[in-house]
Amino acid sequence: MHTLQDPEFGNKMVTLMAALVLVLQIAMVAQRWIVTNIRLFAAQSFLLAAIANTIAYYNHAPHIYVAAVLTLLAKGILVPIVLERLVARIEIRQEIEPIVNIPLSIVISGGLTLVGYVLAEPFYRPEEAPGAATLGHNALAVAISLFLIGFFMMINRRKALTQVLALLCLENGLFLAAISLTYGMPLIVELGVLFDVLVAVMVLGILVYRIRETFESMDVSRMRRLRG
Amino acid sequence: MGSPDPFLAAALASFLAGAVSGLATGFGAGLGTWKQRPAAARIVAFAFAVLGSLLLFVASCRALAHPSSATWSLPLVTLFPCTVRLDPLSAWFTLTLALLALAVSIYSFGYLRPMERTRNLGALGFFYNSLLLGLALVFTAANAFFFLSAWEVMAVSAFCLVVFEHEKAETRDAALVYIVMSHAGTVMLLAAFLLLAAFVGGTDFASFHLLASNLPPAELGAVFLLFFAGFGVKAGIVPLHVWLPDAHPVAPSNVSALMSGIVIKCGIYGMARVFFDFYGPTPLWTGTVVLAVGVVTALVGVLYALQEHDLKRLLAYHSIENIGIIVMGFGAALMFRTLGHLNLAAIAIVGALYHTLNHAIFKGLLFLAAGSVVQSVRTRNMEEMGGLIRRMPGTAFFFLIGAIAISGLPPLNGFVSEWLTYQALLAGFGTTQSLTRLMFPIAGALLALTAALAAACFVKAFGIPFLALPRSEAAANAQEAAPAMQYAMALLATVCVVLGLGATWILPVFDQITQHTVGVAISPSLVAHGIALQAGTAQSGTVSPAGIALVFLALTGTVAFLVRRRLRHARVATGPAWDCGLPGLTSDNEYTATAFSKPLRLIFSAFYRPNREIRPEYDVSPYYPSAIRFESGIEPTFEKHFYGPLRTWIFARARKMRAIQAGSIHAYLAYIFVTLILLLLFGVRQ
Amino acid sequence: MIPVFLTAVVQLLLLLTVAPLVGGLIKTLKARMQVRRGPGILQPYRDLHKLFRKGMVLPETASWIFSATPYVVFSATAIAGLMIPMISAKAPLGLFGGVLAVVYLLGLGRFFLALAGLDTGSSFGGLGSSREMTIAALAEPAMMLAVFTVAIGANSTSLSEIARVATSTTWHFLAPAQMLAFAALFIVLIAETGRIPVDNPATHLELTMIHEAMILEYSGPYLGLIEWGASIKQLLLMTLLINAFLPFGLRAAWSLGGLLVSLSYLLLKLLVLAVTIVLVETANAKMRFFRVPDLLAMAFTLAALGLVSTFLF
Amino acid sequence: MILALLLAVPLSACAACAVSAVSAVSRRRSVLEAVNVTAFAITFLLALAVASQVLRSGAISLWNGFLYADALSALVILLNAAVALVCSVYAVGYLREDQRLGALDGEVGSHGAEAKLRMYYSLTPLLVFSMLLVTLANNLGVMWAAIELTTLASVFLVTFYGKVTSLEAAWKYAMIGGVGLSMALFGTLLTYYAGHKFPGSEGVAGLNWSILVGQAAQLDKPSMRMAFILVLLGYGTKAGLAPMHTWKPDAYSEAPVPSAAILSVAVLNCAIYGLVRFYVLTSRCLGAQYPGSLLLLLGLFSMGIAVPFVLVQRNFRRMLAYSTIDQAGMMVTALGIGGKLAAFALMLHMTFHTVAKSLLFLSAGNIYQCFKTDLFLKLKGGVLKVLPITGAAFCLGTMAIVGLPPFSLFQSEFLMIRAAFGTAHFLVGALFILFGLGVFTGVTLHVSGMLLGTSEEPRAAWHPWRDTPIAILAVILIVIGFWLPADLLELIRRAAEVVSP
Repeated sequence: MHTLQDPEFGNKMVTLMAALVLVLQIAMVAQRWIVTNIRLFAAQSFLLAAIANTIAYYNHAPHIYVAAVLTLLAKGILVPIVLERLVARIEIRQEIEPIVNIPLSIVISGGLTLVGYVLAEPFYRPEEAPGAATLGHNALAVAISLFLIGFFMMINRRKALTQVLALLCLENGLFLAAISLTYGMPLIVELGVLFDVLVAVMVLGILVYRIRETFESMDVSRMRRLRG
Repeated sequence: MGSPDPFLAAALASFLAGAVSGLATGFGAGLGTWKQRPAAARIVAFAFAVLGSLLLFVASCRALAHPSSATWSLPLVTLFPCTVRLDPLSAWFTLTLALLALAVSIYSFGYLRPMERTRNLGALGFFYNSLLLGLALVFTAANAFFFLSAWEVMAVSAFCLVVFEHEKAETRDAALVYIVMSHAGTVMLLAAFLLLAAFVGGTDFASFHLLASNLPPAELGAVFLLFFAGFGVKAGIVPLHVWLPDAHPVAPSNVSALMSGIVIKCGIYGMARVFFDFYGPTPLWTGTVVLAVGVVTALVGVLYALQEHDLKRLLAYHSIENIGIIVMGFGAALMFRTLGHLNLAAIAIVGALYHTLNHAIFKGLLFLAAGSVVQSVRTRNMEEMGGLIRRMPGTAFFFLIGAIAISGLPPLNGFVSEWLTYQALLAGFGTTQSLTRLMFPIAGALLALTAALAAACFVKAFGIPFLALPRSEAAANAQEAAPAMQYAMALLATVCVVLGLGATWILPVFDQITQHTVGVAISPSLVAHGIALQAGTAQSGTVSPAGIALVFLALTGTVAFLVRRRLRHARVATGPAWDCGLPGLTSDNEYTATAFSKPLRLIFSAFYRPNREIRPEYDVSPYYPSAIRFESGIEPTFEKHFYGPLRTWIFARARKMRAIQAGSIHAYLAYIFVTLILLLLFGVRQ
Repeated sequence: MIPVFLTAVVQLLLLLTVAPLVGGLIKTLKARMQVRRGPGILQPYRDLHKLFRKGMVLPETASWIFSATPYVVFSATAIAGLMIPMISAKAPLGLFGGVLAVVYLLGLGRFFLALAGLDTGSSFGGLGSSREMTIAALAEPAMMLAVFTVAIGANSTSLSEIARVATSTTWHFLAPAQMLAFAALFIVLIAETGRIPVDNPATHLELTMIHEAMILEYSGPYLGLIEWGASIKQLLLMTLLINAFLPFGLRAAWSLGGLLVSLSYLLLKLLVLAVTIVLVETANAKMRFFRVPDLLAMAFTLAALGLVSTFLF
Repeated sequence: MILALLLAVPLSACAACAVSAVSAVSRRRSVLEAVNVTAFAITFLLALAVASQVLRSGAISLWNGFLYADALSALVILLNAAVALVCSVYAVGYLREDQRLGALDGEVGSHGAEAKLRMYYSLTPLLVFSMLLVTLANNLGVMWAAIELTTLASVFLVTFYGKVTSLEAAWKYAMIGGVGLSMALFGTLLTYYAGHKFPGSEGVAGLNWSILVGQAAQLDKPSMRMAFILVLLGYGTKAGLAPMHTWKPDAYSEAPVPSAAILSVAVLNCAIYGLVRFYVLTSRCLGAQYPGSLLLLLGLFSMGIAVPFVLVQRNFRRMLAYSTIDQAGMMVTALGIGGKLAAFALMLHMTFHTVAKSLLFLSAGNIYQCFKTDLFLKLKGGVLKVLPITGAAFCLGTMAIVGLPPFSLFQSEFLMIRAAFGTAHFLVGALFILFGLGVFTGVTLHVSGMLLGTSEEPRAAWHPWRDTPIAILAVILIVIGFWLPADLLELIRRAAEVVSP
């Protein structure tokens, strides 16, 4: 039982899960089917919630539980459902064709992970008390990588919906950074952020729907009327 | 902080009132009321202009009589001081402005009458008055911010006046080139002033006095060149002159007179202010550059004028020439001051400034006369005029006076200022042992060439439109200009004569200016025996326009008397011209302007690159052309080889740049992504 | 010591009387050199006399400019003549103007003459004016540069001063600068006075004439005035040339005694110069109009060399 | 208390208009219009009150520092409230004209005209509310949320006409805005991390600007470095700094003109406001050099990028957008130059730009509705003849925006360049001037082509709803060129002191 109390163990757990999150992200880069993508995203959100819980448990920061639960509900359940509905509604069948082909995309994602570690490096100060900082260092690297890879996915996706999805992954990166660096932001801010994310998803959903209606396709790379 | 000069204040107020009234009447016309009494706009606005000019005249005379450098600030802008100062240099230019503005405003009463039902003269009155206001403030502003504000007010209202007849595409294009180049000049000035301010610490002109020479060499050169170029654009020095011959002619003629007479003088004022007030002795190269630019400007201007057959364009090109002569004076003065010959510097400055006034007067006169011609013949092309001396004797006479003056022929004012410049250049040879001394006589010789070419050009400009037989229907029944217009021209013509004959009595005015700038009062050594000008010392040469005029009248009188007496017994008949016995002289026999300038076109063909094209048109047989089109022109070197390519290059680049915004959201996101990663990598880890 | 007014009158009379003489002299010498008898030295006087006795015809196309021109030309030239030292280094109207004034007064006359040429409306007049102004414009810089070379030597533009310096220093005309300037000024003289090879005063062939073309429409006294003016111009330019460069026998001030001596000196020198001109005229054919610029360019170069040579010597 | 009111008024207006669907009476257009105009009028008055209170008694705060208004916020609030009021008045005339022309029954995704009007009249107050929240929120996180809210509220204003192009514009706006804001969020988060270890900074207060600024010196340096870059790019996207500017021309040229005006002026002010707040933190933590150079980089780049697009622009509303990018670049450059003078110039410029640019957009709207096109090719000039007042106003606005005296922006730019040279930023000053010249050239060419010349259109009549705001703005523009109310000037000075005391 005492192993569960050992922060070292928790640290390992968090790092492991963070790594898993990263893997999931890269898997999304590699994945061709939208629906699968959405599910991967859901899984990623679950893992994030888990990370949040672990940190809350080990650092006795109760308010992170709230954040965790909210994330679970919002990103893990609500958003995926909405998105799948949307997919069903505007029956997308064909698979994603990214702009950069998949092997190269994966390589690039690897490179971005590296960048993430490079950027997180100055935050690693072992001389300070272990805990947040060290924990932060590792998770922060992952978070930055998530952020960058998400960004890259947005550039790399042609379909409006997949761009939305990529944006959400990017937000996940932020969430990871938040909880791992600072045990989450102040609750009010958390709420605001979550609310914004939800609204954003709805707004974008509506836009996607209308784009679909208007253009008979969701291929945003075809929207090139406004120039100069 | 001195007390405001009441007359100056009143003058400014009057211009302001004129502008406001113009605005009111203009809006009235714009909104449809006032249509029934259109004369109101014209009379009110220009009455204020006349009043303002008179007040300004008084103010400048007082300032020249009792010089003071007291500044007083207008409560105009909250954030900045708007200080005004009427020191002798400013006063000299406001005097110029006042004289010209007075005549032109009087002229406008007659000139605008025909167009008062078809055009919104309220707007014209507004911009006209704001132009005068801007000019007055440019000449009197005493700190950088206010100067630049006034400068732009002047430039923009000039633009609005030039573009007044904006239905014509020609007008619009000319005005656009003007405003863009003018603004380019302004930003150069802005940079120069602020650089100077950064080193000196203040923006007051008083705080700049003679301090600009303390800048480190690089900055000194940069600031000097920025000032020279910035003011040069406005003054129209080559190669920054290209806007001038397009913009001046397309404006209404009264505006053209102001533009060529005084607006370009803002550049001259700026140069005088900067070169001799802000800067102390400068490196020799500065003077050399200015002198060389002056020579080139004068020559290029007159050479283009010679091939111009559009009367107003021709005059515009002559403005460039005269600006060149003035700038030569400045260049020589800069060099003399550096070499330590302050008297010579003073003479050169006096020559240049005197020529500034003279040119304003006779160029204004010429433009006004040209305006009345154009108004009654409805074309600017000389080839369609001719014989006007009979239909419009007054205008012809005044134009002749102007032509003699601008050709620098004695005894009128143009001769005086050119004589002073000659003397300065001539004496310059002795100022140094280095090779640079050769510049002075060469410059003098080229000045002589310029003057001679100008004379040739004005033989054409007077002879072709006014003499011999009318070349077109319109010319045949042209109407003499309205009285108001003739009064204005008479006024300016009189001033030409006075400035010529009375030069010796006017020169002392410059003492204060030279005292303030180069530190010597020159006029005592410029006047010999009261009636003669002398160049510095008693031996160095004298001239007396008044004396010449006197003897000339006496001699002519006697000769005329004798000849008349002879002719009383003899028979004087008028008959058809003999013309080597060829009967039936018609206007087709006459020498055209093109023909007149042909020899010089051929002699200077290396410069003109004349192009000619003969295109026969056949209808039936290839042996008998039904018509032959002949085209001949000269190549606009600067436009074709510099400005044109520059423009095309810039716009081509800009079009290429549009590819950045090609509509692909992925590209847009990629920009941000790359920026992010680069900034993070280079920004965070340092 | 004689008052300025008197000297002015004297010099004016001299100008009026000597000028036609020089013209006649050149004509006759030329004729002799071409083995003709020639009209005789006094012919110009006879011409003037006749012209002033005759009536005249004014072309109906002409305006008042046409009638004003003769007076302007005559007076302007005469005044210019009063500004050059003729028989005394002290020019009567020296105060009223120096060499610049002389040049510009001649310019004034030319200006009106050209206008008169255009005024008649005949194509010959226009042709004449155009060519006259062109040549004058090209001659001007050369003339100025030559004059500058002299003036710089004297450090003055007042002809009296120049002459005074010239007389005070002996043999100074042997200086290369002076010689080159002299050559330049001589060419200018040829061009300005409308002599072969630039212009042919004797011809009325429209292709070649310049000066004559402008005054084609004049007759009677007006023609007389213009011709007289022209000969005065020729005289004063020649006098300028010789007194600026070879000021032998030029008295510093006016005095009755010196008057005759210096007058004879003047006439002598004029004779020499006239002979030179005649030689040039007979040795050369008239140039094509568009060759004239080459000649004047040469004059300009000579004058410039003169200036440069002031460095060397 | 007044701060709460300030937020409450537009929010309630939004709610009122949103729910007005249910009640048949309030469906009527006039009701919506009335609600909006009155709401914004009250907002403006409240803003005035806030400003005066700040002037009298320094910074005020509410709900233990959750809402916080110092001079800077007060200034921005005042400007934005004014813009909102003017635009709401103009919108009445504009939308009525649209309805008359049948522009509202769009082809695609068509709601009826009523639905569209209701959408407009309920989203605009929401937008204004979020902008006020941005400037009132003391907590940087809340400020972020509010800025995100401005985006969300304005997306559907961009798709207002439901045209294909407007949809495209909206998508780009949403996507780029979303990315930008997530960067900003990351930055905010790092800022929190940089300060969260201090006592008393636990919980909400940990992100309160007023607290952070006090202990800025001890903030964690590496994280502040990274944070500033992220925030700069994030809020820079909102402000439309190059290379994040790409959404701007699209959005501005597609949104209905009043909203475009609000986006281009008020939202820009908010973004600059955000940047200023973070700049203060960062410069106190890392010294002014680091954030300054970054700001100069982006600012000059934005000014430079605007030049070619203005030069060869074909559409006058897009031209205005690029001019806004140019102006944003100027303000950021001024911020980057640093020092009292530059800060003062920045605040002045913000004020002046607010007036000039809204005038330009509104009169551009008139021209657009009269000539039914926004392409230079299609309208071949003659605006001055057809719409004398609007044309004159547009001319004034143009002169002001390109920085011609005697108009006010010349004064602020003069100060900026002076500050640049005074702090030995010679290259910066030179480029500033050069780009200014480029923009001047382009704008002058296009605008004079538009205004001058002749047109066969008949002279348009006077539309009180649309022309009065324009006339008022024109008068204000001319007046502030010469005279600023002492209080406003004082407010601007104080705001500048917030940046560099």
